[in-house]
Amino acid sequence: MKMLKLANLGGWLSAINETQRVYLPIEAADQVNYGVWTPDSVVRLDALRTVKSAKDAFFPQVENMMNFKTEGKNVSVEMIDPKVENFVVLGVRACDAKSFEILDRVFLSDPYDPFYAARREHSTVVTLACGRPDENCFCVNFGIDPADPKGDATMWIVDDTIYLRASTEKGEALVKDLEDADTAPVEAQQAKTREICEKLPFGKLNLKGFDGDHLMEKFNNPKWAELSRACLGCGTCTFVCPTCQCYDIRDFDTGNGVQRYRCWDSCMYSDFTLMAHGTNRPTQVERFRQRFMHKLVYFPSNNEGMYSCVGCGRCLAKCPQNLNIVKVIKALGGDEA
Amino acid sequence: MSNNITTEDILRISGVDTRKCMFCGKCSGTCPAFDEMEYHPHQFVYMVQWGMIDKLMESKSIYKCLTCFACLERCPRNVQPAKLIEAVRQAVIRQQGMNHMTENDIPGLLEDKLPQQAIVSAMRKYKK
Amino acid sequence: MPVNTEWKPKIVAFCCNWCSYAGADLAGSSRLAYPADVKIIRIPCSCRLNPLFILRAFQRGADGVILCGCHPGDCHYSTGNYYARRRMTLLFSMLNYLGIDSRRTRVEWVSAAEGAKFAATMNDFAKTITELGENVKLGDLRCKEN
Amino acid sequence: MQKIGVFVCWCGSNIAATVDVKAVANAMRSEPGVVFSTDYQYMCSENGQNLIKDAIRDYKLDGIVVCSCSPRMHEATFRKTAMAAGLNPYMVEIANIREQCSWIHKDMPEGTEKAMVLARAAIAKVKKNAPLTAGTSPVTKRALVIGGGIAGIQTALDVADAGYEVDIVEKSPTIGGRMAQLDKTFPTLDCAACILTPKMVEANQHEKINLITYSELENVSGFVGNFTARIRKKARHVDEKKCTGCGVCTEKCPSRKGLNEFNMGLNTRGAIYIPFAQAIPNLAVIDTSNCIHFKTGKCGICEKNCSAGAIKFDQEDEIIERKYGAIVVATGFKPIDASYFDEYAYTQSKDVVTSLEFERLMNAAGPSKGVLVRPSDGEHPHDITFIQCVGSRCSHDATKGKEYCSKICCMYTAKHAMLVREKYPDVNVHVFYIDVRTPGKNFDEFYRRAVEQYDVDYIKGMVGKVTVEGKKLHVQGSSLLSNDQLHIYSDMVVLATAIEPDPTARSIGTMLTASMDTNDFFTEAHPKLRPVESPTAGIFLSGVCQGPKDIPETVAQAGAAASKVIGLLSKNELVGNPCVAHANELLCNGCSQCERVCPYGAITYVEKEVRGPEFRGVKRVAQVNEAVCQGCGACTVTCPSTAMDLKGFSNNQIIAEVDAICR
Amino acid sequence: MQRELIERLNALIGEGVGKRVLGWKRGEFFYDTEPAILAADQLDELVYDSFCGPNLSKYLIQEMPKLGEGEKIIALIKPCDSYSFNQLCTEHRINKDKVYVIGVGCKGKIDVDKIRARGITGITGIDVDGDALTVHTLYGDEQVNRKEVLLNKCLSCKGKEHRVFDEQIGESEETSTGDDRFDMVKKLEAMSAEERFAFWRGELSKCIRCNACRNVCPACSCVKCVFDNPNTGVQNKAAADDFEENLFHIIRAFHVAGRCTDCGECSRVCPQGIPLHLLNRKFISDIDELYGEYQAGEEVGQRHPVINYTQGDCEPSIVHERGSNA
Repeated sequence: MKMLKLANLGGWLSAINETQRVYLPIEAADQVNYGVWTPDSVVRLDALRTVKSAKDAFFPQVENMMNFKTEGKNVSVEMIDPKVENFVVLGVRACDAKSFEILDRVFLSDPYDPFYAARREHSTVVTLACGRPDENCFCVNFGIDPADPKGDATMWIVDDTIYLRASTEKGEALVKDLEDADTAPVEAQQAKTREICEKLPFGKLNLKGFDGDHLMEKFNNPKWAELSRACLGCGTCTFVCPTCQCYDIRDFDTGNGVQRYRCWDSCMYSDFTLMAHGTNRPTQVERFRQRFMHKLVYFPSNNEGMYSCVGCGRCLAKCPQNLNIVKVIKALGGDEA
Repeated sequence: MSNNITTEDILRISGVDTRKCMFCGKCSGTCPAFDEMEYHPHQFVYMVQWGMIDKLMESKSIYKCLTCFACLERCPRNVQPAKLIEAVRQAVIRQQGMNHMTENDIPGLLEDKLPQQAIVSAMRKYKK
Repeated sequence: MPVNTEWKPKIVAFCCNWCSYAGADLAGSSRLAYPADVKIIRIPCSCRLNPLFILRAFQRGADGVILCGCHPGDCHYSTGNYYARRRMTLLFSMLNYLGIDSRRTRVEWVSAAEGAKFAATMNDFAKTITELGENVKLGDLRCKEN
Repeated sequence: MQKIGVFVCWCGSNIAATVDVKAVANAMRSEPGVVFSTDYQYMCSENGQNLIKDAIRDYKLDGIVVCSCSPRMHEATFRKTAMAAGLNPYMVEIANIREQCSWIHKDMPEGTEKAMVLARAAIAKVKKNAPLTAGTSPVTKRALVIGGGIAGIQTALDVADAGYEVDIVEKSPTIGGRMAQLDKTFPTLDCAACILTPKMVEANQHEKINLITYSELENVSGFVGNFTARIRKKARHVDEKKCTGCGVCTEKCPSRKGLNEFNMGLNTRGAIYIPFAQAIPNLAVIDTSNCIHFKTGKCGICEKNCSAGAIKFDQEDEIIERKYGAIVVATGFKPIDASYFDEYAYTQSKDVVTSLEFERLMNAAGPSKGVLVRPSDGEHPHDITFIQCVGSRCSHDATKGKEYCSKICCMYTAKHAMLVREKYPDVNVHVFYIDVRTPGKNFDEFYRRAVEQYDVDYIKGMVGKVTVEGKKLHVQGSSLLSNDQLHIYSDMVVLATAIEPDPTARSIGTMLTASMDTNDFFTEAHPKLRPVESPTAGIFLSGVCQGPKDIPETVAQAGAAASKVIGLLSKNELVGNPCVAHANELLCNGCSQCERVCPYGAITYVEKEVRGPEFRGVKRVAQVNEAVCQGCGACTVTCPSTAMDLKGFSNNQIIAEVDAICR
Repeated sequence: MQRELIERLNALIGEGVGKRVLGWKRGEFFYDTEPAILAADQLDELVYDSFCGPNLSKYLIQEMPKLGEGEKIIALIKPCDSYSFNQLCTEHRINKDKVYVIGVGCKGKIDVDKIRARGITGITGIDVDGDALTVHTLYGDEQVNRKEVLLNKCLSCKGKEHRVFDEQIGESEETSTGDDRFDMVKKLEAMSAEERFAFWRGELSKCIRCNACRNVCPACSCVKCVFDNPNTGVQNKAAADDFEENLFHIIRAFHVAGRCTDCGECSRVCPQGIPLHLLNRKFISDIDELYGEYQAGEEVGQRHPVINYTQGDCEPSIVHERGSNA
């Protein structure tokens, strides 16, 4: 275990920054999001949740994939090589850290995504343990320990001190020059956090029946209509979600060519996977169902029971009309399955 | 007496747009104090417009206006001559020492039939 | 393609068919010069100008956008330019609010008889835009690449 | 991929001197979609046009761009060329490289570069063009005239003389309108009845004119050439076929409470009445609000006395629904209500009258049989004061007056003054005026006659107030020229009240979707060039409904409106402009915003079953009447969902031009 | 008041006024209310309290086609929501004949995020006693003054008057702070152009194009938004660069100009806390200043200023004269 005074964080970041960019929670215009560190950045490691999740570091909202150039009637194609330099993602909470595993299953299995893979390969993930879970937190349901998140290195902030533990070589490289430390304060904090976790309102959700075996049962449940009634069809839940990974590939005509890029898409949108014949999810009921069926049924049934929800609680906090996955689990879950 | 009071000053104080006047004379036709006045309401309008402010300021007409607002009410173009007259009066009062009436004048003016209210309002109107 | 290193402004002029486009034609037949940076798009009436078209022009690299229509009261369609006037006032004010120089947008009423006014307006607008320089605040970088 | 042809014109040296036309043609050849590009000295010449036609056929072009002079010059020419070669004429775009390029630039490289940009913009646009076909619609050969005053009568006569059927809808029981109420007319002083009555009779007897009196327009639908009007013919309670107009019933009627409208309420009439002796149609009508039979069920004296058996107490309103090709608005005017002017004591003294009341007092058929007497006591007046501009030129308060000049008051006041002085030389006549406005043939001469020959006392100034003092009216006014305040004790005061559009005009304007100004006068399609047409196609304006005017002007405008109607009705079908707005029903929100900005009333809303990939069901959608739409595009920008687009100048066409220019 | 409301609703349904009620239902937490359409047997789920912030009027659009001939839905409408209701009636998106409006009293609604912003997290319950709020958290209880944590929209409350209702239940209270609602607009206008540009870049660059502002907006009721329509040339699912962020918000504000009732929902729902209402308020303040004061939704059938004109309107050059470009 290593340690660093919170006051010296800037110095440490500055040192890392000499060789690689650091991506961490930064406050800008009153909101905390992941951003690239500069000496002027307002670092907010204390923020429990960033608005958007840490997935941006590997899967940004918009990214260019190829360019077409037109010169008169001639068209040339230019592929974009996903060259990525080493970088650090720092301050990742346990839930977001877990989301990388889920995203890996999607992007690193066949067909392999070179853009995502390049970023994963060149990244070092430094996680941050939670000391003060929120009422909306329910990561514990998915086997996540917020007091001991996985990563190349893990941080605990206790009072004015950051404690660090490296778990991989990459992590070790970052912390090796720091001072050694006693593990007692960290253990004390962990105990406290785990105690709170026991008391979390959503700490013990009944996920029984959310699996491939009950797929049609869940799919045909009449409660979807009621559950989705207030849904505005906005993309807030999907865009703040650390595990949502759907994207659309679009062309932008620059006037002298075309840029083909991908951008996040949301299954809540009426034009999600829209095809020439129209859409097979014509109303918000189907779209709403799609999102939660994917997280709780389709994904686990294809991934050995791994849910594609990490319980970060962002959708609970951010849904304009207070709809969320917990309400779905409670309505459809448990004994009824 | 050089007052340096300009047309613009009077227009600003009064908020009147003299260009709206079409010189129909209805204000003077309706004025109950017409015979008392050297310059009549419609003359105020064009005299202000043409910068003849000094003459108006020197004239007793400004004290003869009853401020009954008949001209203002009847004017078809909403020119509001009464406000111009009031503005000229204001311009005079604003000159130091130019009060038309002082406290000392009052006892001599007192009459049994004169309501107290009239004296108070006269003070307001003729003195700063 | 010849590469022109010297920056020249791009100006889009939307002209209503009945007054201002004819005014532009008259400027032409009177041989009244104005910069070639001004390119005219004919629309039936000033009220046809959708704010989207203006933003589109800026996106694609325009440095100034001007709308010309019949004088208020003379609209071929009686009321079109009155609506255009309100829409443009509000749009320009919004752009200004966002910190975009409102001098990059303009509305002028030019009748079919005002060829000289058309040319003078375009000369003045082009001069203003040249002084303001390249539009960087409202452009789309993707359109400037290549 | 489309096949576009580009044709670059030299226009002799007009273009070629500052634009390298060959370079433009060459550059365009490599533009995507362009399969043919060439240049020629005079593209508009026969050889040039043949070149275009051949290329369209040889290369199977589905769009062409002509880089030449202004489209205002030759767009029509090249459209015809395209059509002759079998290409839809709306698949032609013009790049204006003469007026907007070669003529204003001196530098060849600069002119050439700009010409290329303009050509590319035209190519970009033409790629988004769609073939358009102008719609046609049939024309119903019948006109409707709303209002049976002199304006309506004259329009109807002129249209009918050209051989078309005309219906006149008149809300009162007789035609004739305001002019019938006048005594004499300025500046000739001929008797109004003498010149109007023959016209009324002619209208009545014309085989092509159908009078629908005592009737009101209830609803109008349709569009130019194809209007349908619903007219409510109110029950007269008199059988029109039987009534001979003998007038016996009107004399016998025991009710005398109804105010005589024709005499401006200065006297009363029976509950059954004929408005005036020369009324057309000459039929009695029962005013049910004053009829004893209708109030109590008793009486029936008229019925007993009618030898023709024409009284029909149980008659009901009749609805007439008919189709018209054109509609003429001739709704006329009324004097404003003088009771707003308490300073003139109109409501306090019967001897303060309006000019129209005075007109009746002077008329031989009026309440005093043409003898000028004071309404209050029937005595002969010795002194009369006229006050001009009562409620005209007044911007003080919209409820009180009108900002405009009513135009006719100066002249009729001079007429009244003159007539009084001629008939009763002992009467003193004063006229208070702000300005005397007499622009018109023989008008000023007329006014001067009143002053010089008849010795009318014209006073420049306005009356401030009128008070009743005993039997006299104390008129207090200013005389600006003498800088005096005058006090005149008159026996009568006559108010030249402003005129305003008839109160029914607003609702008729709404029915017709014809635009009106803030004063409720109908607006013309163009103030100078189309003064007798409403912006709404097929609606024409006649008389004071469009703005204050005197009788000769009214008659002239009535004739002008008639000629426009005849021009329209003479066509068998109307060919529309295909560049019209079109609503995409799938995208339409039904919000009605476009309807509000359409200057022509071309947009209506219907509940309609709509079937699309994302929506199925009944919804409210906009529909554009292509025969009425003029293609301004106001609706397209109002529409937030882009459901409304304009053919020929669509969003995508304009965006394509923008993109090409800014590239 | 909630009990009174439920009793009245039961009575109304009993009388056959309508079968279903548009209101709010309780979620997982005290503060967590969800817009809901409840049938007679679900009325015990109905909640009406200090957390019922969402504007419900837009939900009525989708209910219209579901109603049969003569059938009505009962809707709970707060005073401020009644403006949106009227505006939607004006635009024929709602048919008043098909809605039985209960004007529910409102004394201001609480913004739970404002409580969180005070560092009070782990909120598990809130007790309301007048203006005193006791917030229960995983980490102990906290006291908060209700007035200090009202939704921003309540701070520029339009007053306690319902602009439309069939009946009213409950008392209302005006919660406006009395500050000019255009203060921030004026502050921005007074900045230099560069400062304004920096401010808006900072704000709009946070936009994740989730469309929450648009989808919640009662004025943004298009069947298909231009930004979702592949034929408009502006369709996009994410803002690929600064321009597209600007474009979306400028056009959105323009499309609702004259129709926006200033209900504040856009800013309430923005997950990134972008003060979107400042764009709409700019248009409102310009309209008020240039074309006369106008409040959308005050009456049904109003012709809003952007689809209206007067011959004497100011010229667009007023923008150059008035606004600073420096």
